[in-house]
Order: sequence, then structure tokens, then C-alpha cells
Amino acid sequence: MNKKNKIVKKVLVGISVMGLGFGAMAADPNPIKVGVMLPFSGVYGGLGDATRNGLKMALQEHAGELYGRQIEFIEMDTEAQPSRAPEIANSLLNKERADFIVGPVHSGVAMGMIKVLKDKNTIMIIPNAGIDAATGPLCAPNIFRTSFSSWQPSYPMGKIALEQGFKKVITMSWNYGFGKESLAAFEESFESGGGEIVKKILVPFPKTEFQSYLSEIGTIQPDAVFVFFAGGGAVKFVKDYDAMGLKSKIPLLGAGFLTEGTLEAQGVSAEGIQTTLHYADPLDNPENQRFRRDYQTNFGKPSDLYAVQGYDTGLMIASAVKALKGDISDQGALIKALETTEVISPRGAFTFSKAHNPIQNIYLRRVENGENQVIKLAASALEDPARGCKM
Amino acid sequence: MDSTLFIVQLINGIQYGLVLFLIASGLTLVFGVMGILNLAHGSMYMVGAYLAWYFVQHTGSFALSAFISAVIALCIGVVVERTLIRQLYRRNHLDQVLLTIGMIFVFNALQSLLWGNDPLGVEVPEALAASIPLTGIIEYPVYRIFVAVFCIVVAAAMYYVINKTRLGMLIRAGESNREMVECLGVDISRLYTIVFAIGVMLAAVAGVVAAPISSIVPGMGEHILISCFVVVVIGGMGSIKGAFVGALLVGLVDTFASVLVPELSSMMIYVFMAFVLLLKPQGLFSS
Amino acid sequence: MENNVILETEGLCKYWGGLKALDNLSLAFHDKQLHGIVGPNGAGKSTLLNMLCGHYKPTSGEIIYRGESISSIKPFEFARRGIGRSFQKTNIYTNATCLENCCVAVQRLMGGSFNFFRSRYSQKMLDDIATKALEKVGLAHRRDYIASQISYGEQRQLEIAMVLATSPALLLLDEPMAGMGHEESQLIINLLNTLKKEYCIVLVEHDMDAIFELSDQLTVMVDGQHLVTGSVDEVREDARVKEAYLGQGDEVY
Amino acid sequence: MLFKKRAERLFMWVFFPLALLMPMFLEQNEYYVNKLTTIMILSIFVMSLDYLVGKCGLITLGHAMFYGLGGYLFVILAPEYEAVNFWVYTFYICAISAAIALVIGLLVLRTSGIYMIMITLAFAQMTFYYFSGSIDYGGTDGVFVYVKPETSIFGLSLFDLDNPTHFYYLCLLSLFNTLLFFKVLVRSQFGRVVDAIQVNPGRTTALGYNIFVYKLMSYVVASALGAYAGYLFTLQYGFVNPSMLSWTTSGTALVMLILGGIGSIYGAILGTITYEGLHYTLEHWTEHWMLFMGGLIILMVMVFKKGIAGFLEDLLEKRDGK
Repeated sequence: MNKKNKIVKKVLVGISVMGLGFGAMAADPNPIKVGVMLPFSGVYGGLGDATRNGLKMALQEHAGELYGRQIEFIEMDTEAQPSRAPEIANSLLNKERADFIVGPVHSGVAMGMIKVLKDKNTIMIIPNAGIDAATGPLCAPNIFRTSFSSWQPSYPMGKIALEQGFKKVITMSWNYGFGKESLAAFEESFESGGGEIVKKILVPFPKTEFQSYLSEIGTIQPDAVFVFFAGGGAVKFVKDYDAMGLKSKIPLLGAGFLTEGTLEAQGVSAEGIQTTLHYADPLDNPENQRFRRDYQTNFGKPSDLYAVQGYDTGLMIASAVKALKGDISDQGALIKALETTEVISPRGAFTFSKAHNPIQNIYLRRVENGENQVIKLAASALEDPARGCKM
Repeated sequence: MDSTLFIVQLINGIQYGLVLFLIASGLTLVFGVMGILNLAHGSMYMVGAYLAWYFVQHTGSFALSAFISAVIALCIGVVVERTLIRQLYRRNHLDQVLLTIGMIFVFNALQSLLWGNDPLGVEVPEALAASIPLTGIIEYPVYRIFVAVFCIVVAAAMYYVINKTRLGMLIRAGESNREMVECLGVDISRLYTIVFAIGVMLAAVAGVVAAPISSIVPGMGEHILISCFVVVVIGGMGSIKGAFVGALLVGLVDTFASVLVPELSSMMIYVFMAFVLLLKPQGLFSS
Repeated sequence: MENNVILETEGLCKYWGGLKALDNLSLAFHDKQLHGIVGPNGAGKSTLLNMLCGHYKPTSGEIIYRGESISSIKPFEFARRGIGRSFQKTNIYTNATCLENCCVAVQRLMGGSFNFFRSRYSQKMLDDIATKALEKVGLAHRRDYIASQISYGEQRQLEIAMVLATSPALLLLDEPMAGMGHEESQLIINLLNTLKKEYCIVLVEHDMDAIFELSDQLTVMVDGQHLVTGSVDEVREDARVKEAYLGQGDEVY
Repeated sequence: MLFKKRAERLFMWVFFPLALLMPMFLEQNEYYVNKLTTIMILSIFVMSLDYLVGKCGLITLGHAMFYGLGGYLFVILAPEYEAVNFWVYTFYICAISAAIALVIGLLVLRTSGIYMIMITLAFAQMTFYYFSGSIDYGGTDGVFVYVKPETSIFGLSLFDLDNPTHFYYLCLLSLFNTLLFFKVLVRSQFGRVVDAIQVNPGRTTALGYNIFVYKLMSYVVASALGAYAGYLFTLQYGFVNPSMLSWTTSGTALVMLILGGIGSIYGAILGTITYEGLHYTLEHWTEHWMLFMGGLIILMVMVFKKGIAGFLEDLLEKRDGK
């Protein structure tokens, strides 16, 4: 009934070849079950798809190192509907008895999942949702994150804004968790360095009618504007900001999601926008170049941030399985193995903090010719403060 | 709020209101003439935006894309009316709600199948890409002014068609008395097909026109649909004039609420609607 | 002898926009009398009835019931004061039995309509009163029939039974004989002859024979205006009435 | 007799004994117990909607508002780290929801038909946006319920809400009571007037009933039970989120309702089971399940108007007729 994916077959082929090498070892005949809880329809559908592709790609590449274990994927569409999240998580936990549950994209769904999965006999790996609480007050030994906390990408931007000479800044985002946490992180570093937030605008989610706010920004005339928007809202905001003639007069700064997966739709309006994020497509390292090439070959479209995060999740699972020689039945040992993994990611290698959030580099990027070009390293091996985590 | 900002916000509000009118007019027209509540109206708006994006990719011309999209929308309207909506004339509102909810599901699925889920954007056509300086720092995009003018032209055209032409006469007659129109020897089912197709086309054209100043994303239809509901309920169901006034009011309330009570701004249009209904349960311009 | 006046109108007007549906009408309705109202189409008869039962609000003027002005009370309160009404188009609960139709009417008097738990089928007293109302109009034998399955004439009778079941003091009947055959009409005429001994009845009817036979008082209206009120004989002789009807041409008695 | 139709009795005799025994077969699998519990909770919600739409003719597209309120009221009222009494809070939540429904009903019920559909929707959107933007209640991320209530009455505690099987039985009991309550209500003297209003409002007014009051009462009762369902849903996983209030929740409930058979009360359960089953199957079968779900809904409206309950009734009547 569940989608047993093609990859299972491919993995099997890989194993029969590898089997010669590991001949002495009796492989556990049961597959490792990876539950995938991502949105495949609706606004977040594209993100879910990319994440899944990345995840599968990583596990496929490392199929030979899993000590004969097969991987079975069980995919569930969350529809980005938080109220359904507990039920789906419950089905992966109790019905499918998944060893790993990968998901979600949306922070609200993450809350619903954590409620069910916290301290349970499975490993939850968050490949995107940035909600601080997941590796803060709600942190748990069996919850990991391969993406970022909301705090991480925005925090370094405060310092950079000051370096560039901006003293008075307006911050703006949707009035929801991810946005508010991003603004708070920016404010934290910006204000501690002596900057002043002249106004904080919270737009009701998911409203995309920005005209009135932009008019207000034009009247206040700050040194710069720091925003958090993503997806469709980011497209609309960047275009409106440009059309109102503000871009050339008031520099636009943002958390990286502002120009992630949206550049094509934003067109020339995005040129010159500076953002901070833990990844950039043209990042110059061999892993990234190989990853982007292989992804293009495998899936016939360019990779993106979400694919990288999914890929790293796959790498993490593969490395833990490898470290434990295929036997993942002891949860304590499995958690230990995951905690100590160093993921050699296209974004650069990263390790995990005590709260199970990546300790990673954050890059300053600027949009040039429709690409997020890396300007410099904004923060090196940045660790989320994990406020409220008692682990 | 100083006076310049006030004027800028006034322009913003009116401009937003005019776009709302363009979308809501089809909804209210279809309801007024046919008594059909089309929840899938927002999906038509979405379809329009996606079609515009698709054809701009292929033809490179915004005007041509707009034309092709409008024609396709018209055809969708005819097909949907002939196959589905036709069955509903003698049914109650509940069946209409359910059928059109089903249509939303189908349109959303088709959108995802055909065009994927990534946010898309259409560039503003070159000829309208400029901006006019408004205050020292704010410029106003020409395209938005074009959209406003376009909406006014559509409103005027609708006014003309409804009040001065034979089709308009039939539409007005159909609103007040279905049997009478039938007695006049008019093929009412053809009239309905035409009206429904025009309604769909208006929604799609609104999607096309809005495409360059919005992001084209899955679910964009449902979000706008609810705003349209507020517009037509305030204006009075079935009244084009009401939709016009309602749209402008909603545009202004929304814009000023965003500035004055930002935390509650998304609720304000609903509060405003409740207030209007308290005074006039049938809306401002009900027949 | 004159009976007590129970319902009066004073300068009653109803305008629809610029159109005067009813203009400055002052009438008095007496207890235990049948007051007929005739007039050509558009004379304002139905408008009058609709105002007397609270369905429309008068543009100006007063409706006085037992000395109290009731122009501004809610429609349902008219019925509670004892003003019962039958409609031009049959207006019953077509999906329910005749008994159930009357029970709805009785229950309003008996109370318990806000009782969430007591079964509607266990109310013997209620059923008895409802049955009596059916007997009164001669429908006892149709008690357990579904209302949509009885004949048209019987449906009209049922409607009157429902009104009676509310224990009214006043009956407003809007063309109870419309669309009926001769025999059926005769049944209604007999019924009304009995009822008028107990109730004040206001009857709007196109059947002139019937109305002349039944009326104690008769009012003729034309174009929303009051023309004449008097006994049947007085009205018969009135020149203005003849003119009005001849002028209309189509409705001669 | 409370259950007059054969189909109804058949359903009662099959469903409830089966539901009663179900956890014994499913002991091994917590998921199915939880899934069935969710279906029961949704059934209560859909049933309250059926009473409004099917029995009172009040078509609403904003019933989710009360579903969500049931959850949020608990989060607002109950202390965060202290177990409260389940029954006391049931009372609080139903009473407050009823009061809110009373106020909203005063406004909403002045309108009818299409207007009412839209206005109920607008009110639901209002609460949706309120909780989406609220900082105290988690905004779009939602909030957790950390401690579930205890269920003692006079010192006797029947259910442990942290135990899925116990919670299942609590929901089954609630569902049974709700069904019984609505059947009694429909049969009652109040129900008689409600029927009368539904068939012929003009006549009912002319008989001296203030029909507004009856509609309002019905609205209040149905809303309070809708909130109760939302309260249970919240307790099941201990999680509240604004998406409970979204208009798709109301729309889906309407679809379940018509699928089960509108106005039949027990059909709500059939509709919910069928919808959830279809959703589950389609979802596992194809990523584009929405296409098929949409198609099914359209088909259903076109040809399967009476729903499963109506189909069953016709089937049994035909057999009886022979």
C-alpha cells in the first residue's frame, strides 16, 4: 500500500554487488524504515519535493556502506497542515515503526510532530523547519536538525549591517514564529552593537499586499531594511520593493530565504539584495560542485538549499548506520553515533551541538546576475544558543 | 500620519480595491444572474495567473498572453457550465458549495501537475515598467496605475453592457425574474452559459493582470476568494455597483488598518463586514 | 345588535416606493362577524391582510387590536395575540401528517416548545386538541394522512384547522376557496358559516356568490382606496361599486 | 421509538458493538486506535454540523470556528502545568462556546442562504487570523497542551487520558451520547418546531413562533458540541493549531456530511469513516490524490445526493417492499 520506492530496488542491486565484499557479514534482512513527512502539495510542495530528492540521492550514493541494510521509504504528504501532523507522525511511529522520521518543512507541522515523537523510540530529523524551540525548550535526545534554527541565519546580519554603516533599520516580516524569531535574532546582534530598530513591522500571515507598509518605509527613510520573507511572499515583496523605487535608495537586507528558490520569479528586482544563510548555490567547494552536478543529472533540474538539507539528512543517516555496522537497534548507541557525525555537506562540513542543531558557517551573499554570490563568511561555526534546552 | 503619506495610502487603497473589484465582479455577476455561488472562482484567478506565466514564457509578449489566457478561460467557463454547473440550477446552495469545493480540489491538483509548486513570477511588460516619482523617495510604478485604469475601464464596460445593450437587458431581467426571460423567448441556458463564461474570464483576466505584481503560487486562489466574499457581501450579492463600492471600501479599510492597527489588520475587513451587516443584513446595494 | 370591535385600522397606508398599495384605510372589524373584502386585482386586499397579520409593516397609520396599537410589534406576536391567518397559496407542512400539522399549532399554546428532551409523540393532550381542530373542519378522517397526499380542498381545510388550533380570536382568510370546485367551495362556505358564530373573520375572496352569502359586513376596495363599507345589500346598491367593477370590465358578478 | 428507520437500527447494532470490541483486535497497534479515535472525534463534529445543516437548514461554512475554539479555549483557560478536571472543563468550554455562538448567532442568523454561508465563513476567518497572529497562543506554530486533564467524578477516575485505549473509549462514549442527544433533540417538542421552520418558516411565524429564537438555540447547541469535538481533538495529541480553524476544515466536514447522508445524524459517522478511508487510500496511492478526491466530490454531488445513509435506507426499504 505504501509507496515502496524504486530506490529500494536500486539499493538491492547495490547490495548484491557489495555483498561479495562484506560476504562474511549476515545482513539484517529487515530494511531500515525512513518515514518521510513532507509537504508534496500546496505552497510548500516544491520544498518537500527537493528535500525528498536530496535525501534519496544521499542514501543511494551510500547504499554500499550500509552493511547490507536496505532502505525503505514511507512517504506521507503533510499538506503543510499542522493539525494533521500528530496523526501522520503517529502512523509512522506506531504503524510503520519507522526507524527514522524525516520532516517537516513547516514549523507548525514540526510542533505537531514533536508532540508525538519526543522521547519515543525513533529518530526525528528535521530537514528544514527552523523553529527555535525544536532545539530549544523542546529539545530531546531523539530529535535532530540538519537545517538551521531561525536564529542562525539572521543573527550574523546584525553585525554586518553595522559594519556597512547602517545605524537605523526597519525590520519587517510576517507575523509568525519563523519570521519573529528571525527578526529577534537580527535585533539581538544589531542592537548590542549599537544599532537602532526604528520600526518593526509585522504583516499578518500570509498576506502579500505590501503597498501600505512600503509607503510607510519610504516616509520613515531608514538606513536599511531587514526582512524575513520566504517563497511566494518573498517574490512579491522584492518586486514591490523595487517597483516602489525603494531598492536604489534604501538597501534591502534579509535572511537568506528571501532570495532562495525565488530568484527566477523575482527577476532583476532581486539584484543587489544582501542576505545571510548557511548555504549558497555557487558556494565554492568540491562537495557542492559534485552535488549540484549529480543532482542535475539525477532529477533533471537544478538543486537548491532544500535539496542540500535533504541530502545532508541522508548523509547523516548513512554515516550513523555505517558507524554502527548496520545495527541500529540500540537507540542510545544510534543517538551517540548521530551526535558525533561530522557531515561533509555541500554547505561545508558541520557538526552537531548538544541540542542537536548544526554548528555551521553562515555566509553573506549578494544577488548578482540572478545568483546568490558569496561575498564572505559572515560567521564561522556558529552555534545556536539553544535557549531553554536542558540536554 | 502626515498628509503626503495619507495621500499615498489613499492611492494604495484605491488601487488594491480596484483589483479586488475586478476579481469580485465575476463572482457577483454569476451569482446575480444565475444564483450560483462559485467557490472555485478563486481557482479561476489562479488559472489566469498561471496561464499568463506560461504564455509569457513561450511568446514573450504580455499582451498576447493576456489575450490567449482570456480566450482559454472563456472556453473553460463554457465547458464547466455545460458539464457541471448546469446540473445545479434547481439545487440548493449546499450542493453548489460542495460541487465548487470539488472543483477547487481538481484545479489545485491540475495546477500542481502542470506547473509544479515553485513560486513563479511574470515580469512587468517593458512599456509599463517605469515608475513615477511621488514623494522625495517613493515612486509609484506605472504598471499599478495601468492596472487601476484597466479596472476602471472594465467597470465602465460592464456598466455599459449591463445598462445599454440587449445582453445587459437580459442579464438584468434574468436577475429579477427567470421565468420572464424564458417567456420572452430567450434561450436562458445560452444566456447562462455566456454569463458564466464571462464570469470565469473576468476572474482569469484579473489573474493575468495581477500576475506581474504578485507571486504566482499554489493556493493563491483560495486566499483571494475569501477577500472577494467580503467584498460582495458588503456590496450586496449580485450587485455590480455594490461590488465596486464594496471593493473600494475593503481596499481602503485594509490599507489603513495595516498602518493604524497592524496587529489586527487581517481581521479588520471582517470586523468591517460584520459592522456593515449589522446595519444592513443584505449588504449596501442589495436588490 | 353591534358586537364589540376587536380590530381597527386607522389611516393605514402602505407604499412600495412611489406606488401606493394601500392608501389611508380606516376599518373596524367586529367580533362574531364575517367581514368580507372584495375588489379587483391590485386593489390592495392581500396587502391589507398582510399588514393585519404583521407580515408587512404599515408605512403609516395604526392597527389597533382590542384598544392597543400593535403596528410595531413583531410578526409572530400577532399570532400570539390571537390573530390567525391563512394564505392565498396553500401554506402547510406538506411532509407531515394532518395531525402533526395541527400539533405544531397547538404546541405553541401548550408550551414545551423549548423542551429538548420530551418526545413530541408522547403528548396525549396535545394530540387531542389537535384532533378536535381537525374535527371542527371535518378532517378527522384524514388525521394520519400525509398533508401532501390529501386533496387540494382538504389542504385548504387543513390550513383553517391549523389556524383554529392556535385558538385565535380573529381569522384572516385570504381566498380560501381559490381554485376549488363547486362542491369543495360549498364545504368551506358551510364551515365559515359555523365559524363566524364563534370568531371574527376577515375574508378576502373572489367568489362573489360566496362572499355575498357569508358577509355580515362588506368592504369594497379599488386601487388601494377604500370605496364603500356596509351590509351586503347596501354594497349591492351602491353606484360607485357598479361603476368600479364595470370600469374594470373583467370581473363582473 | 428513537430509531425509526431500519437502516438506522442496523447501523446502531453493527457499529457500536464493533467499535466497542475494536481495541481488543488492535491492542498491538496504537496507531489504529488513535486513528479510530480521530474518526470518532470528527464524527461528533460532523454530526453537530449535520444537525445545523440537515435538520435546521442553516448552511454554515464556518463551523470549524467552534472546533478550533474548543481547543484554544482549553489552552487559554487551563493552567499550563497542572492537571485540571476533564468534566469541569468540558462544562466551561461548552458554556463559553455557547455564549460566543449566542452573540455571533444574533448577527449571523439575521441573514439566510448564501449570505449566511459567507458570513459564517467570515467569522471563522476572523478567529483564524486572530489565533494565527496571536503571540500568546503560538501563532501559526500552535501550542502544546503539556498536561492532560484527569477525569475523576466524585473521586472515581474512569479514564486515563494518556492511555490511547482509554481515550478511545471516552470518545466512543461521547460519540454515542452525542448521537443519542441529537436523536432525542430531533424527536423532542423543540425538534418539532425546528422541523416546522425548516419546511415552512412563513407558516411557522404565522402560527406565533419566534423562529429566530429557535434557530439561535439550535445554532448555540450545535456550536457547543462542535467545540466539544475540538476540545477532544486537542486532548488527543495535546496540540492546538490555527489550521483547525481554517475554512478547509469546515469544507471537508461538509463533504463528509453529504457523503454520509445529510440530515440523518448517524450518517455523519458513515461519512467520516468513508472520507477518512478514501483520503488514506488515495494519499498512499498517488501524490495527486486531490485530483481524485475532487473528482469524487463532484461525482457525489451529481449522482449520489442522498449519501450512504440514504442509499442504505432505500436499499432496505426496497427489500421490505417486496
